[in-house]
Amino acid sequence: MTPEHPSEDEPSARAQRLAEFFVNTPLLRMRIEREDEEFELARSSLAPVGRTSEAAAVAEPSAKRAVDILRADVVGILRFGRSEPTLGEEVAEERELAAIEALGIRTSVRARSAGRLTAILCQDGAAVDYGRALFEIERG
Amino acid sequence: MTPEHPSEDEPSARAQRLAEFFVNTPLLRMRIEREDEEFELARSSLAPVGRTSEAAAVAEPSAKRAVDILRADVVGILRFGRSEPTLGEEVAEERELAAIEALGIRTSVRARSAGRLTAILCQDGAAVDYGRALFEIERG
Amino acid sequence: MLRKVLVANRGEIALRIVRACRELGIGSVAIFSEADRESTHVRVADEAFCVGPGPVPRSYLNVPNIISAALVSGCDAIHPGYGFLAENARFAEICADHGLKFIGPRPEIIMAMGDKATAKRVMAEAGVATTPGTDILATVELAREAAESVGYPVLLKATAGGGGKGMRVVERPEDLERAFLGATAEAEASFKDGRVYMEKLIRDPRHIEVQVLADEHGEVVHLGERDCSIQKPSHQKLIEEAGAPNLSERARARLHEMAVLACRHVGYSNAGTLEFLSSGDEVFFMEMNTRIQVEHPVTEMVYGIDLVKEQIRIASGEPLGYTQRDLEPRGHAIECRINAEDARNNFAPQAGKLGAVIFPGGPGIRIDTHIFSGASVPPYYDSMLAKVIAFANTREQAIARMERALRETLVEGVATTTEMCLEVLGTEGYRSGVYDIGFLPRLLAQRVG
Amino acid sequence: MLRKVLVANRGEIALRIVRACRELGIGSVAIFSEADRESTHVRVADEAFCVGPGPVPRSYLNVPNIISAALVSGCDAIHPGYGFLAENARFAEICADHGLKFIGPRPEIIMAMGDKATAKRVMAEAGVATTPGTDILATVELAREAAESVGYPVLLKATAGGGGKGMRVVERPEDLERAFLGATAEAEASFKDGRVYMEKLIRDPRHIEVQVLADEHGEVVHLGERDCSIQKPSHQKLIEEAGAPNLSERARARLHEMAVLACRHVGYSNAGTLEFLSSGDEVFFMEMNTRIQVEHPVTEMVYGIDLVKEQIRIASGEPLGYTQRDLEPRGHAIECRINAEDARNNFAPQAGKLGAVIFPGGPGIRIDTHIFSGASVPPYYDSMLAKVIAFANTREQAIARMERALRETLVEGVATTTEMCLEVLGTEGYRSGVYDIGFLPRLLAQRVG
Repeated sequence: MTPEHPSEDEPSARAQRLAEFFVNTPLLRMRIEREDEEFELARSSLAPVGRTSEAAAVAEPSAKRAVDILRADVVGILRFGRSEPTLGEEVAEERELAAIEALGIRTSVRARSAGRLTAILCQDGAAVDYGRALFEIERG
Repeated sequence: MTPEHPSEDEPSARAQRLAEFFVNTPLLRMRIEREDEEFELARSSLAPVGRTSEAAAVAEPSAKRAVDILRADVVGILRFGRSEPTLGEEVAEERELAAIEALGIRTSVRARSAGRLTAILCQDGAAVDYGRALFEIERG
Repeated sequence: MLRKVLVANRGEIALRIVRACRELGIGSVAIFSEADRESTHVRVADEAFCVGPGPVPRSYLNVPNIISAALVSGCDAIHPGYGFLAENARFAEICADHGLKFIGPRPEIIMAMGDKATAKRVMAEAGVATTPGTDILATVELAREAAESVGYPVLLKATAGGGGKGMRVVERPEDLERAFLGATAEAEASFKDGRVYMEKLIRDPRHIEVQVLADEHGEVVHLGERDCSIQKPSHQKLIEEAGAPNLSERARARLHEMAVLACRHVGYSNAGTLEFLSSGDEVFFMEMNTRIQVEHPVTEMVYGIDLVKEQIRIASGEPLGYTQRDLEPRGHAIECRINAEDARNNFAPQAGKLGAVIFPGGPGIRIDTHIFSGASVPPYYDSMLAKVIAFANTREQAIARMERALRETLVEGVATTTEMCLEVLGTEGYRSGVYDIGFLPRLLAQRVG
Repeated sequence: MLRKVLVANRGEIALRIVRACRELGIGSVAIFSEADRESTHVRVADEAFCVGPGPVPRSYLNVPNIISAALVSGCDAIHPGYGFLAENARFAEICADHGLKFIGPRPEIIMAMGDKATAKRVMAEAGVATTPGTDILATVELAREAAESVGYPVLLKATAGGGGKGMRVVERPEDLERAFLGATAEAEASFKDGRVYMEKLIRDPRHIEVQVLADEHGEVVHLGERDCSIQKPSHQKLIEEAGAPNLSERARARLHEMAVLACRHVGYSNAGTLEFLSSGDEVFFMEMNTRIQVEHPVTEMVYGIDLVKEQIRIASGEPLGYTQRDLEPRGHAIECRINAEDARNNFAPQAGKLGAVIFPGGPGIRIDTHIFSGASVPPYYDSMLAKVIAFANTREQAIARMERALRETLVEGVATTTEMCLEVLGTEGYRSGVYDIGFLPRLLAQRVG
């Protein structure tokens, strides 16, 4: 190998670009094969379990926009109400978006402020644990 | 704690200065106690064994000056000759500075070039292993 | 057999239980606090539910979230481990109310053994030797009469007690009143239950405990004794071993016999431990722990029995399938607790992010730990990071093995008890096997003096 | 007893030997190459000497530097481990010339057993069953005659051979000449010794080996057998167990008896292993390894004997101190080799810097490894990173335990054989214990097909 400055076309530079791309994906492993080279990127399986990528995805915009993340504060089964929340709809403060059923008790999940429902991060009937992100509301 | 910018007098700034000082010492552990605070710094015991700090100490100047490090290339007992090397003395190329005795065989340690003996890193009679730095010569 | 077990604990014991489930082909559900998201028990379990933030009352004692996690994940049982909810009779009842098998004895036994005075009375009825002493003492006057009959020195203890809280040693009659009032007030403050009772003080006793297993069909076996006398001044165990050294065969046989007798008497089921104080050849029942103990591995090593698997099998309704005659101890085992504690500073607990973590291995070494290089040690929990267990054919070999294992152990980022354990193992007292619960406090006092 | 041992090896076996020294209270001196400066055996030994750069011939085979390190550090013995200089009779002689005890059998025995044809002849003299076959075959004509008398299919093998080099299967007479010339040329190229001999080909054999210990006073014991039939297509072992499943008591007894017989016959001392091929109830001696084996831990687990300590004790001149009657196996042990190899790519060795490394623990799990989080895997050496050993009362429980242990194992940064081991453990063939040395190659062929 000749010790030159790495150009944009060199494998190391390409690997770096790929790595930068890869860390921003939710993928655990990515493998690219071309005629003369191979790249394999893998995320450490020691990364925090569960909602890491989701948490990162929803946490970032809140810095720029005025966003509320509604999280589960009990462990149970999530139930949407009769009026199922719709992505993009305007919600009033205190609007009940869903409820969590646990041990026969129903805990409401309510909008903390009026705004637009910009993400639904959960499914009707799913088991949710403490701190699980459920809805994202951009405050109006 | 009040979230201010750390000034020079704050513990964190002092800790940083201490840490910078500490990494350049050969110490494994350093503990400083004053009236109102304590600092303890410890080197990872996973750092490479043996000649790390010595290697770092002798490797650095070689970048700036024209320095030869003479190393042991056999395992054995180091013996200075009749004319013991003296720190600061001028040495000729091929001058024998010491020898390593191993299995009854004597392997010379010779200056690779003429210059000034700027460091003696070994002791007469010491057991030396492969790669151990013995002498530093600043080429004249 | 049970199908799926929720593990209502954290750290090494949660991992221990998940491992037992795996080996039995049973599903496992971990719970975790937000501070434990990256912990090994979470990584290794089949499923994991966050049940609350770091502080214990909001997560590992959050009964509604724990029960709900068990139900929504389809568990049919809960293993409580040790600490947290393990000896909470009410929790065991709540499990039953929700159709969840609590892996432990029946709630009424947990309750009876949880109250020290009751436990002692029940054991005395069963013919187990207990420390001479009294029931609850309502007044200083009654305490004074009792002390005269028991004989000084005496020990005042809180009936709801634990960890030395509400406990006072009384050497002379003139100190009794102050001690009684102090113990009562401390017990009231610590447990919201100021009731105290009295016991004869056994000087320089050894702490010896007997492991039992009982199935739900009346079969009871013991798995020998452990010596847990190497305790910190706070009475927390630091080093345990099986069997107990320098114990006469007569005392040993009597301990084993009493433990089995007691379990039969109370209709005990699942794993349990009877703790005794021993002095010379005399043994006195102290308390019964109705759960798996931290130090259970030393017994597992010498008996070749997996106690946590046995707990699950028993809770599944299976018979033990063996009798006392089938059990034979082999070799000697020692456990050292590697705690995140500063032994130079009164064992102050440490928290923070760990650097390099390397555990020993090789023949006869077992490691039970949830930590790893770069792991976090949250400030909320018990400071135990790992248990290093050494097994060998003889006690002498086990000590040599433990010493070499501890010397290999590397846990960076927090102060640990590794060096303290090595110091104990190196003493003539420990090596000779002649030590009592005052051994470590005296060793520490010498160092300071 | 020896006072101080130089460990002429690296990796897990060097660490294993340092551990044994520690437990015996003997000093230990590690050697290392520049590529291994941060390795665990260096960190853990009492002293450590760099003996050369990374490549094996310049460091771990650098006899002058190794001997010199032993002498300047005041060692009185050298333990060679396995591989490198372990079966080099000349090295054993050089040790003796410098007053260093070589921990292994006498040089002439290493020499005799190192030549496969000689070894076979010696064993046949001792009454050990050997594969029908021949001595060195000088010409194709002699080979043809031999093949007619042995009966096709036959195997041509290099007398200096190893790792399948210089080996040819000959199914039919018309293939003999080409195979003979090929084997000779390959043996010449690989070992600078083109001599070949012939054996009857045993179809689908199992690889079963017997562990022996012999002191320097004539006492010989066996420590049962190991089944090492789970081998990569290169004939390198991947999974081993003790004892061998589905072996008739008659065949087992015969194996043990022959091993002891052979050792007595040759005046063997120290630890050794006799490798046999087994087919049905027939067993045939294959070769003897005059050193500790990689897979020795499974034997240690079931016999409760520390083989490396025994090696050192024997080399110190101590008598064994027990006889065959004192040895009784208990339970079942399995070893899985965690190699830095890409099992999807013909087990191509991997090198590089490791990321997170977490090994399993808990009951019945033993880990022998030199790696840790962030360690380097140099490109120069054997690819084995760790041995995971599972012990339990029954084979079924040991398999379940191994499966859960491997599922917990995390080695980031290189491809490893962990998944491959899990795949083998999950097969009906492995679980039933009915497998032979073709098992893994067939499994791999199926996956590709």
